[in-house]
Amino acid sequence: MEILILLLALFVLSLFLGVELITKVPPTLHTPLMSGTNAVSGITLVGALLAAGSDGSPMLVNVLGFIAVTLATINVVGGYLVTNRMLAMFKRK
Amino acid sequence: MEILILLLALFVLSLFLGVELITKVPPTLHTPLMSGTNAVSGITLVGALLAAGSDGSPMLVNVLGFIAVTLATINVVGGYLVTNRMLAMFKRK
Amino acid sequence: MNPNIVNFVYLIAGILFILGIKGLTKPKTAVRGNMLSALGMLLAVVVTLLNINTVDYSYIVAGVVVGGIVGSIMALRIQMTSMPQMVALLNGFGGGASLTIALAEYFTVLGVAPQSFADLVTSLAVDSSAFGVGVEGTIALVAIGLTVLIGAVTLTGSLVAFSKLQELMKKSYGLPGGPIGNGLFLVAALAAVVCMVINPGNLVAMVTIVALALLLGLFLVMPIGGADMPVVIALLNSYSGIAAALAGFVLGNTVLIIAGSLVGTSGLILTQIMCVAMNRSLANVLFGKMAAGGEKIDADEIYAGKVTSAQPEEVAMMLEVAKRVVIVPGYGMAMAQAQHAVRELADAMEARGIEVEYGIHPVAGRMPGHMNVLLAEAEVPYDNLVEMDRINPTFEDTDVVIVIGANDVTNPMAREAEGSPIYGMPILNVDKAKNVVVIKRSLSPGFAGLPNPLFAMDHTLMVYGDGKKAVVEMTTALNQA
Amino acid sequence: MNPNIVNFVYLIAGILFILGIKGLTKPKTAVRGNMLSALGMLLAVVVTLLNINTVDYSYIVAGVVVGGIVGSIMALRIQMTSMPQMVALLNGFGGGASLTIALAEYFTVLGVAPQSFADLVTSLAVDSSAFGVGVEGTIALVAIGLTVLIGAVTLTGSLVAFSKLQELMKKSYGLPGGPIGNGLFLVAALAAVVCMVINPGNLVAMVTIVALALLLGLFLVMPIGGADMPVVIALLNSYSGIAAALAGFVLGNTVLIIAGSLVGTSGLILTQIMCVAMNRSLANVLFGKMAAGGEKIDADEIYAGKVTSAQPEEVAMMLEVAKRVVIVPGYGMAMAQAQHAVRELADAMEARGIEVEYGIHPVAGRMPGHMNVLLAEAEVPYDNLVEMDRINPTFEDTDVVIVIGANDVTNPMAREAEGSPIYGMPILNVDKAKNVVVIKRSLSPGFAGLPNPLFAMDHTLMVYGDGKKAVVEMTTALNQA
Ligand SMILES: NC(=O)c1ccc[n+]([C@@H]2O[C@H](COP(=O)([O-])OP(=O)(O)OC[C@H]3O[C@@H](n4cnc5c(N)ncnc54)[C@H](OP(=O)(O)O)[C@@H]3O)[C@@H](O)[C@H]2O)c1
Ligand SMILES: NC(=O)c1ccc[n+]([C@@H]2O[C@H](COP(=O)([O-])OP(=O)(O)OC[C@H]3O[C@@H](n4cnc5c(N)ncnc54)[C@H](OP(=O)(O)O)[C@@H]3O)[C@@H](O)[C@H]2O)c1
Repeated sequence: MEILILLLALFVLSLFLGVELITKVPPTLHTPLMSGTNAVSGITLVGALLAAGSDGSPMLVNVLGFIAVTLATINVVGGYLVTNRMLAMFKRK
Repeated sequence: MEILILLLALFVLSLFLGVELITKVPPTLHTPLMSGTNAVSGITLVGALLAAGSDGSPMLVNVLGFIAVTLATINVVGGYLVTNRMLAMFKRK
Repeated sequence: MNPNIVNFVYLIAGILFILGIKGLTKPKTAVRGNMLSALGMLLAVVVTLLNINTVDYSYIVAGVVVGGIVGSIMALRIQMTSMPQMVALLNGFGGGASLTIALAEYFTVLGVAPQSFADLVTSLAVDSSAFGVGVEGTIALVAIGLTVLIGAVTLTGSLVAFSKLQELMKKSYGLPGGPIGNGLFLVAALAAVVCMVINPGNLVAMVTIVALALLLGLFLVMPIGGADMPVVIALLNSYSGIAAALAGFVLGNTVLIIAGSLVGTSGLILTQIMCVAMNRSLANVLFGKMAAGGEKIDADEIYAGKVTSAQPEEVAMMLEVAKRVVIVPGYGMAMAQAQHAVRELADAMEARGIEVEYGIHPVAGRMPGHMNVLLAEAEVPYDNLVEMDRINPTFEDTDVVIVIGANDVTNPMAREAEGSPIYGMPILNVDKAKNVVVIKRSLSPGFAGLPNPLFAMDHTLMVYGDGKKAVVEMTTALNQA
Repeated sequence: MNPNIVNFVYLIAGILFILGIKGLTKPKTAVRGNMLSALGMLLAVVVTLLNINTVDYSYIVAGVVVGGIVGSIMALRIQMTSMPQMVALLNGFGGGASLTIALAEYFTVLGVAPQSFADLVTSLAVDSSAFGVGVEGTIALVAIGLTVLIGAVTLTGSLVAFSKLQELMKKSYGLPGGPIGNGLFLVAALAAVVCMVINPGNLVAMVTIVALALLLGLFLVMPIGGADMPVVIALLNSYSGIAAALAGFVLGNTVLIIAGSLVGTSGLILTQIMCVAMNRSLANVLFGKMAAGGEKIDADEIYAGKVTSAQPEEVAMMLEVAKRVVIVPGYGMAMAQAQHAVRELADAMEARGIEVEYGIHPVAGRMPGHMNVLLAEAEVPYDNLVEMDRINPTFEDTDVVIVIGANDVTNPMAREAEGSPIYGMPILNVDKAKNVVVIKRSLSPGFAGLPNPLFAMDHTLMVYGDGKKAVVEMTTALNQA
């Protein structure tokens, strides 16, 4: 339960930090921000890997895991690449 | 040890949040910021109370606790009051 | 691997995500920020892989390879004008991942899985304490249920948003009863979550949650108009962040909490920015249709006999003598893919010593920052892109404003017509300029479905035609002058 | 009381501290922010008191009453001009509190305490595992040792800073050997910490830590010049924050970690802001004397025969015909307590239709924001206080600049004289104005000890005298005109 309080504290602080940081992002970069945070939300890939790699579970679990890994990887790879493409355009000048 | 990682995470996030917030404070308010954070650092009062109120410890502990409570209270009360005095002046206009 | 090291690396990954977003606060540091964020993801993935004790990596490898290839192709092939669709699609995949992960977790703990469709309507006999005893077990089950719910809604909702933006789906369908119908659907899905928590072996409950949530995603988003999709996407993105943070609570994982909260706040803040820029409440975007006030205003009455049209060549003559020109792009520039042509026109003007700036409305186009990305693609320096609040005071000293494919964001009714559905939305005051040139294909309205009195003003010239073609003709004429 | 509730309330307190600092980012919300922060402190204290299981509250009550009375009197009596001293003193008390808390904790766990001075040189026979077994015990002991060290240094260091600012201590004394001597002292203190950790009953080690740390605080701060005290105070404040955060780690207490980190970053950022504004490195402030370049410049050579002085009445005549006047206050305004007089002069000018603004240098006075607080006390609206970067471009259009008690922050050598010790420090370019009036008591230098070529310029008039008196005379003359 003490851990729960700490996790809660971490959550609250992350929210505060999120607000401070995101409000500083200029409108020019709002589209890359959207695709970039979209890629970050692909952190669920971590959970997907655990599911796809679990031994001794019913096959269904591994199949679901495979689907999850595929979708999450698309999200992550696609998100970072497309964000990078956009941002590189901003950098040229 | 898992707790230690969580505390570390909390510490790091607080530092990030601190940087974001403090850099947003305008120069006009730097003096109140200094006295205000000074008051916040009086949070050690919490530790002082525990020391002053510990039963069955050597008398010396209670005496040290008394000194600690006194000093921390000066820090807290003085800090918040003087900050309030300064800020009230800014508010008038 | 030592779990402390794993946790520590996760924390580092979380810090890299923070640094990544910090980088996005300035165009100069943005690319590096994105890379730091990607590095954080890589770290998290690698340490997870090292930490898995499995004999069979085939599913993982297959998933990563397929996902990596599909993701790269999508990212490298997509046109900049289709960015809103791309984000919607990726978001949907993210939702799908959450959904399947939660399901996999569910069956892993159950230890058994249905062998045939018949099994789905039975209740598996399982040890209900498998998920943990007492409060802990309940929390774990609730988290699984909610993740399935949010994931499924995000999946289908994003796919609908994608179809609307890609113009695959044009009509709007909704549940009869609108918000109330949706509310009942949601309540039913939550009831199924409760059943599942009480009896975890109850497969029927789980199947019901999935089915209802998938349908709910469809019904929630289908009635919403295409131009409001960005708001929906930002909101769904925010949900997926919150879902990740929730999962972080269950697993006691720092990086999930940090990443999830960042994504969650980002989505909410973008949603709010868009709503403020449109002067509408979030509830109005999600459930309301645009107010019916539009019908009262008769387009013919506004336009009849007052609209002056011109050829690109005439506009070029006007530009020749101008000192300062502001270009105001909108959704039509994206549709016409005219960003490069616009840049060339600006170059031609600058070569003649004309001062050129771009006036960017916060919700021009179909997602926040949409115009900026397109113009950046055309290599317009971002210093020339001026935000609404800064460009508005300069219109009075502007000789010509070229409005290309923008409509609602220049509509003076937002300023003046109190009953109008867009009344109160801050706009670009292009009508204050000495001359206004509007490039669009017709007099048909923009997203808000309203006529635009700007088009009928004395100092406004309409240039009818596809945005790209018209701009190219202007440039040619100007260069020959 | 349920420890979960206690921890939860501590978290709420931490959030209130965050909201408090967030409030300080805008003058309008600052008062409320400070109150939220104070509320957080109250919550933390109350929940701690409720959670203490003690029969004897007398020490607590006594401490709170004495501390509360002393603190209130100090806060309500102090003059705004003495704010730097006040902060230094409060900071010292904070350090003293940390020191005594760590000592109390130490003796509590030992369970025995020395009964006489003779005991201090003995080693108490104690169970060395009292502080915890293995790594945990070591961490706890190290934390105690470091807190004692940092607390004691903060205590004496802040008291020295106070004495210097209050001008009780004017000379600078240091350890022979300067930084190296201090370094040796620090190493010795750390060695004592190690001894204490190895044998916790070793009272000699503890006494040594306390003694060395107290001396170190003295020796570290005594050599530093009075005007550099704000940097020292900010740094010491930052230390006390870090110490609190460290304590939070040991106790697993969220509010200590959050509050400590906020204070720590605040101190460091203010330190950095000051150093940047003075164009000096932190190391230079702490260990360096001002570069010796000052000697090369002969004050007489600069001033001889070129300084024009004037009476307040003559200045008033000049002001009568001015359109725009900028007032540049410095440390001398604080010394002369002239802020109200300055405000009245500005009122008199504004009554005549003259545009008046204040140019505020980031390190004018003796602490960051010093001038702002003084002028706010005199009810100058904060919109009239203009920061350096914004006021500098306006000097060319300014008819008269009134420099009152400022010196270094207007010294053109910082811009032009490459060898000068203040070369590179950004300054207020008052010399670009059409006329400059400097009010000070003599030609003696400011903190940096340098002559100021501004005083010898053709368009500069020196008004010798106490700041307040001179300004009052100007106002009187202007009102009679
Ligand atoms: N950006 C966001 O984040 C966001 C989010 C939510 C909602 N929205 C909404 O989206 C709207 C954006 O305003 P807007 O002014 O950019 O767009 P708009 O009001 O939707 O108008 C776009 C105009 O472009 C013209 N057009 C379309 N294709 C064209 C082509 N190939 N060549 C030339 N013109 C073409 C259309 O007129 P013709 O058919 O006559 O050519 C149309 O009137 C606002 O109502 C806003 O509230 C934006
Ligand atoms: N603000 C901060 O945070 C901070 C921090 C660290 C260091 N510092 C340093 O402090 C200095 C601040 O510059 P500054 O221009 O404000 O002050 P300054 O350079 O120290 O000059 C103050 C001037 O005020 C005059 N003065 C003193 N008492 C007076 C009175 N009663 N009436 C009229 N004049 C009086 C003095 O000249 P007379 O004796 O001739 O009257 C003196 O030259 C800078 O060197 C800065 O680097 C500031």
